[in-house]
Amino acid sequence: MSAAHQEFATKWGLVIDIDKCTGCGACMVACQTENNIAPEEDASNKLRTLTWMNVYELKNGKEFPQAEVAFLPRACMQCGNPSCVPVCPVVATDKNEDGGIVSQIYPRCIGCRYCMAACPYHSRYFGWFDPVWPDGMEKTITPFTSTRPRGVVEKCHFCHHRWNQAKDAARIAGKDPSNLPDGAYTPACVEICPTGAMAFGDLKNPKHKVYELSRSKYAFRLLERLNTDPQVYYMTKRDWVRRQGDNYLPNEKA
Amino acid sequence: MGLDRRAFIGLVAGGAVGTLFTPIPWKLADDAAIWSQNWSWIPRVPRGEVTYATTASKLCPSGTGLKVALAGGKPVTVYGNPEHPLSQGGVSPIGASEVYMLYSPARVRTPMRKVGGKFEPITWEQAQTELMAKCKAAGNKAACISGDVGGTAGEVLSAFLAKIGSAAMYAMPGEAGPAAAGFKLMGGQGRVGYDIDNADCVLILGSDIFEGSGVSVRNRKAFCASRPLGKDQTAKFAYAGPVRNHTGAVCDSWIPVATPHLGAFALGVAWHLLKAGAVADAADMADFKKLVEANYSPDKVSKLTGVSPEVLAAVAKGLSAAKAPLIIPGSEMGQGAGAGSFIAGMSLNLLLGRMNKPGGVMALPELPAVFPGAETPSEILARDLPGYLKNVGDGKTAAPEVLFVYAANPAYGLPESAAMAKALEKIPFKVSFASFMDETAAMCDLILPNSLTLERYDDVVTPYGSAFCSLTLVKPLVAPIFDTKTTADFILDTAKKMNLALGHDSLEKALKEKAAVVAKSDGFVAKEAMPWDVLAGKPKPAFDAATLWKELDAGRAWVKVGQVAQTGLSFAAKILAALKPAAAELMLAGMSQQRTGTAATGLPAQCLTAIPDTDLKAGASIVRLNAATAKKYGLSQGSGVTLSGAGGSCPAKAHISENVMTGVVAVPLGFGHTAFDAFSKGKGDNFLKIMAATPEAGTDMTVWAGSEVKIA
Amino acid sequence: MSYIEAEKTWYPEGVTRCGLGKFLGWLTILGAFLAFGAIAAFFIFFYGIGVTGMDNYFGFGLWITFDLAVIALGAGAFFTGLLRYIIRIDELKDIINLAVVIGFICYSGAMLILTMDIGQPIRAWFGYWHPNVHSMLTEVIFCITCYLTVLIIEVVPLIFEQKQLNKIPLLHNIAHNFHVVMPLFAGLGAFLSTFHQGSLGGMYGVLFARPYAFREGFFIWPWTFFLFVLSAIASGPCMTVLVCALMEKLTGRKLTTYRVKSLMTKIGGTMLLIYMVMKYLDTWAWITNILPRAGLTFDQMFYGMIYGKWLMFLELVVCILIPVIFLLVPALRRRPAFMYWGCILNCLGIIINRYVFTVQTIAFPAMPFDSWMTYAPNWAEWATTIMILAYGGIIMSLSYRYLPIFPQEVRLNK
Amino acid sequence: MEERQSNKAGGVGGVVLLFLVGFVGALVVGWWVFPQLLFSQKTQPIRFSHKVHAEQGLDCESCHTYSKTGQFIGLPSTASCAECHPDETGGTTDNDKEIDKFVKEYAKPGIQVPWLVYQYQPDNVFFSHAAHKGFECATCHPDVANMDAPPPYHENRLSGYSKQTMKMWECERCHAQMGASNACYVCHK
Repeated sequence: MSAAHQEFATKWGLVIDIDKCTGCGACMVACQTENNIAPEEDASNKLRTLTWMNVYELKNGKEFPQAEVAFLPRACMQCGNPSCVPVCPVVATDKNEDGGIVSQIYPRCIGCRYCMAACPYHSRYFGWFDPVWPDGMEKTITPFTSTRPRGVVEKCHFCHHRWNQAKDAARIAGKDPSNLPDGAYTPACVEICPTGAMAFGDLKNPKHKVYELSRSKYAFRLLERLNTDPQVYYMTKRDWVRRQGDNYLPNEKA
Repeated sequence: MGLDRRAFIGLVAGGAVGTLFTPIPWKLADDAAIWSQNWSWIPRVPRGEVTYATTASKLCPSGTGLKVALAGGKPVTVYGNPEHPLSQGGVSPIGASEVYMLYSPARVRTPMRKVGGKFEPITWEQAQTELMAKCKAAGNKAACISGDVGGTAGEVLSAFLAKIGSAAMYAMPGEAGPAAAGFKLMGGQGRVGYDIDNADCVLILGSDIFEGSGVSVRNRKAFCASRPLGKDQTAKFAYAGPVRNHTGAVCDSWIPVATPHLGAFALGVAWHLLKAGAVADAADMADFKKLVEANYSPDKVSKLTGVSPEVLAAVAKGLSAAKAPLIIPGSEMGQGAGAGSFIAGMSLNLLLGRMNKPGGVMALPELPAVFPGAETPSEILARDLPGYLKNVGDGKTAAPEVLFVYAANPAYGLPESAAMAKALEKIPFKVSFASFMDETAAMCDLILPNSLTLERYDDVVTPYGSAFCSLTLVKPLVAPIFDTKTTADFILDTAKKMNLALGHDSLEKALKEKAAVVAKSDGFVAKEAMPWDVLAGKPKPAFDAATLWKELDAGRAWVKVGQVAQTGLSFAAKILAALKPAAAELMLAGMSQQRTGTAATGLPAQCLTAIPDTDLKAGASIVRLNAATAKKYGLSQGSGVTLSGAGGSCPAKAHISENVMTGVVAVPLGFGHTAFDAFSKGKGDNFLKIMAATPEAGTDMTVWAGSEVKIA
Repeated sequence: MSYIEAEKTWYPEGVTRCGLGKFLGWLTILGAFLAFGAIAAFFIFFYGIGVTGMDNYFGFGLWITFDLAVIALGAGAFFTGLLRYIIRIDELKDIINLAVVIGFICYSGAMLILTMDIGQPIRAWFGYWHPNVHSMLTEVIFCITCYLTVLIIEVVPLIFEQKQLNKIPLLHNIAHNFHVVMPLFAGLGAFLSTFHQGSLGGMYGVLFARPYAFREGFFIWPWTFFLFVLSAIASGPCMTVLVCALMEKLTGRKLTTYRVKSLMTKIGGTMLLIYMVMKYLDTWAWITNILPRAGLTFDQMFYGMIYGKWLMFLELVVCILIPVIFLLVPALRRRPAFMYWGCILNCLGIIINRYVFTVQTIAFPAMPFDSWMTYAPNWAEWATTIMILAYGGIIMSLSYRYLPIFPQEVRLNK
Repeated sequence: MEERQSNKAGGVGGVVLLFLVGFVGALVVGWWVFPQLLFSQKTQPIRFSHKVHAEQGLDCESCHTYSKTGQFIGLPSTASCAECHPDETGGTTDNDKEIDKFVKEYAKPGIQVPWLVYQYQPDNVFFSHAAHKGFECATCHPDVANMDAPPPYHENRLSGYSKQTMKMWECERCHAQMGASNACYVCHK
């Protein structure tokens, strides 16, 4: 049913400290400008916007003044056992590259949206209409990510192009592109975050700080019980936040 | 018999079968699919070399240094400049909009003159001629409202006004205003900044320091540094305010206090500190002690603010126990707080002896001006713009003949918008230097569009809240997209033509001069050592004055950690004595968020998706109240509500949020634009217009934070 | 000879049909719906499927539900074919033609909807050229398209048996020879259908990150695979009977004997009984095993009225248990009211089943901090869906008027 | 009876004949006419002679350079061409005329030459020249070094790509042979 779980020499991972996120939305904006997501005049219908990176507001459900709030930035989890990949009928999405980033190839996608139905994180988005930039604003399109026509599914790819850039830089400098130092490759959202709530690196490389962070006792992942094995970790010292990272029966502990 | 039916069928069949043995069907199917990745109406990505250049954001008040990505020499997007002390790679959503805002549909594309209520494009020469004529006629009856008084461009305007003999230079309200006014009243010298990096216990009074106010990116980086990933935190943060906003969300504790009561709350804490024997070397120490003991005993304060005596005691205990406590006064919406409540907050810093100490409050010197006659930012900031305009409106003050509006949008960004608009109407000739067609520009007689950040020379000088002086260079990375000019250059040229030469004939030259001057004033370039490290005692790195311009051009910041020694700093006890905290059944709390841009930018196109549907939904503003408040007014999740105050009213939808204190309605600011473009127009309402601008008892400074509101 | 007379000569041997004018009027009504749907389809192809009511939470909606439903209800074709040609239940020859035509309509209709439903129709053929063998959808694409060809092959002789066409020796021979090899195609069809009916169910069962739909299974097939097959062959025959009865109502002529209908519904009922047993077991396993493992409770699977438990009760009890009784108790089945209601409930149950698996599956917020979303199809989806129904009506009407699909008609209307 | 027979026979013969006619006709159209319809032919804005430059001892990378970041910059800018060709030669040879054309129309007004690139990959492809440095340029590119005139450029009217744009299967085949990864994101963006 689900594709066999794969392991790679490199495992790019994102670690987000929820206790630091103020919910300013800079990561969302950085993601859109980096990856050529066209602006939308009415973006208040959140079921139609393209937000590869999306910030959710979490509440502890208590009344004032015991109430607390937390913000959870949600990228693509780049699952080790992706629920989206095995369902794609045309291999438009795959997890077959070292680093474990789940690819999404726009020119291959036929737009059946089966992957969207499969993903419990709502990380996948569909181009309901052709993208439109205000007259002249198309000059801000970056060379990093190709533009998408309507009718295909798109999602966060950990700014994969930045990895390619980092590898090329290493090649030209005569360094080993397959063993990049910590920080050589960082997605746009991580780079822009004003609170530095996000860390990025190779989860398998002890020289990268995410190695230790992802193993911290405060670290957890979203919906681990569904066996998707995400490569995105979250950190919090607040139990109520951690408990919202997965479903627990009333008698269970997070 | 010719071609009978069967023969024809044969021909067609043959053709059909034959076709299958040619590339036609297969190649066409393939190319059609390839065509679908290449639709002509979908923009292509640019080719050409990707390069990076540096500058600093002028749209974002937190003054972050930027790293601009260019493809084939054209800017495509911006990042934070990791080497810049106010950014360290971080940027706010508004700072991140610097590139695409170049192409905002709301940009003013050419100089325009209003004729019969309509704008018509004119040339810069025509515009200049008309402007000079009006200025000559007006003599010294000119005024200026500026959204950027800190920098050298601000100096140009100020100097120009001084030259024509007017002192009516006003700054758009923010946190800096009350701070400047309050600190002056306390007998302080210089402008205040907060060394969050070296504090270990921070009490934030209202101020949304991690979002809307001050050097919020720098503040967040400091906060981040106090919480090393995966390790124990090195500083405690407490937020006192009406809403658990972006700042409150990440602080260790939230103390619900209505904005008008923040002063009383501070003095309530002071009561405990005094009781514990705290003293400060201030002339009016005794009066202050008497005042606090008499009027701000725990029960009294608790009765007014609803903060329990235990909490007051605990806060005081925490502060006095800390090695480097710091109190940051302000308003939850980054404006509208009074100088009085600022003084009340500062009194705690005085009692704890936090002036000019690492991790305390820094009194920063003004940078030397390069335009003779220009006022210092503090002098301008201390003035009360809403008060002035209100008086103009009521005829108490004579309206100026000419008004210059620079990087500001007073018709939208001030409280009691109706009254302010009335005042602006009274001014016969209004000139806007807006880059975007904002509400004020729409009211003006002449629009002389300013080039945007990436198109012009400019600088960022010591933004409010920063614990150190700084100078960052803003330089053009792309030729002006439209027929715009750098306002400062235009003013310099105009002044010259009016024989009022200001000293330099271009801003670029002035900036070089500025660099030369500050280079002498004992600072350094933030590079291997950052200013907060130096504040903490790290040796100041060597500095070669000769290289400063090169360093600035490379995007680095010149910084200075020296403070102004305070002589005769007092509690301004007389003013505190006059404070009368207003009490209202229902109060407004503003949520000013950077993703909604600023009054002068409107909603940045790419930020719209970052605005949650709990702020704006289907064109309607969403206001937050907790269940208790909602119940009292018979409201429930999603129900329509009309908020009214100051003679105006705003429709909205209710959102139940327990992170708002009882008796408060939290409203998102930055919406309800009537100008700009499709990205800004017709989205929600501007709640500033229902905020009553009232004089603060004691200081007479206009206040509007936490103003009373009615639910109709 | 006037064209009115000429038209009469195209009727099947020895039957009477309503006047041409009346018939054309009827076609015009259906045509109107067809045209409206065509307009909607144009908008969809021109602007993209943003014109529908679907969104990022509901990537699947009315269209997919409709496809799954009609494909299930069209299962009468392959299943009756199987029984008629392979298992040799001879009586079914009297209704097999109808079953085949219905099957053809359902499958071709589903294909039309699918071309609108995918965002890049021009790339539809990637399904064959770049198939992902792990995807249940690939299996669906292959089987459905192949089976549609089989259906066409099964329909062709029907058309060639048309009185006038049959006079052409070539067509006559083709029709005849096809009949000889029909068992082969029946077998092939049965094989293909079983698999895609199953893989349609598999599509949902494999969604291991969607607790509402996820099911364990046997080898590579989740239980939903087998459940969908069973529910399809349980409802297919009943659908055939319902269509037949509807046509009798509309035309006022007897088309098949009650005996044949009764036999069909008995078969359907029997399958429904087997389905019931398995579906109840499956549901039990889901509640007691799969949900708790995901940290979820049965109650959390439902929300408000729109996704309420009543829907499940309606599907599992009213639309399975009751029809089983109606269709399998001979005394009841003998009564038309019970038989027809049994069929109606049976089909309704399968439609609900396909709906909840499509919509409720994705409406359920897997992330605890997320919330239930609701979905309502908009005009574009309704219009195109109704277009397919109209299309079916037209094909059915033409077939009834000109093709000899009801062998018993002449005798029954003497 | 007779007639019917013959008629039938002749008919059948006719059918077969015409079937063949149709069949062959289709083949001709498909293999000869169709390709000419599908591709339009374009010529370069400047008849740039790689041969002349190669003979001056320039190698590919002296004009087609890499940036410090490892990005392959590809086409030289008008400015860099103008370094060697700042002014009109006023010469009368074909080459001189061509140089003057460049100087007049592009170098002086500072306009980039709209070169037609035979090998441009789609926007959705990330091709790293740095990763392929080990190969001879001519392995993938037409060996223009000894061409005096650039070959004509054929554009697919439907897909808009150059006829010589390398197809995905070619990339994949070489990657397979070289033991390089064929994962999607190795080449797609």
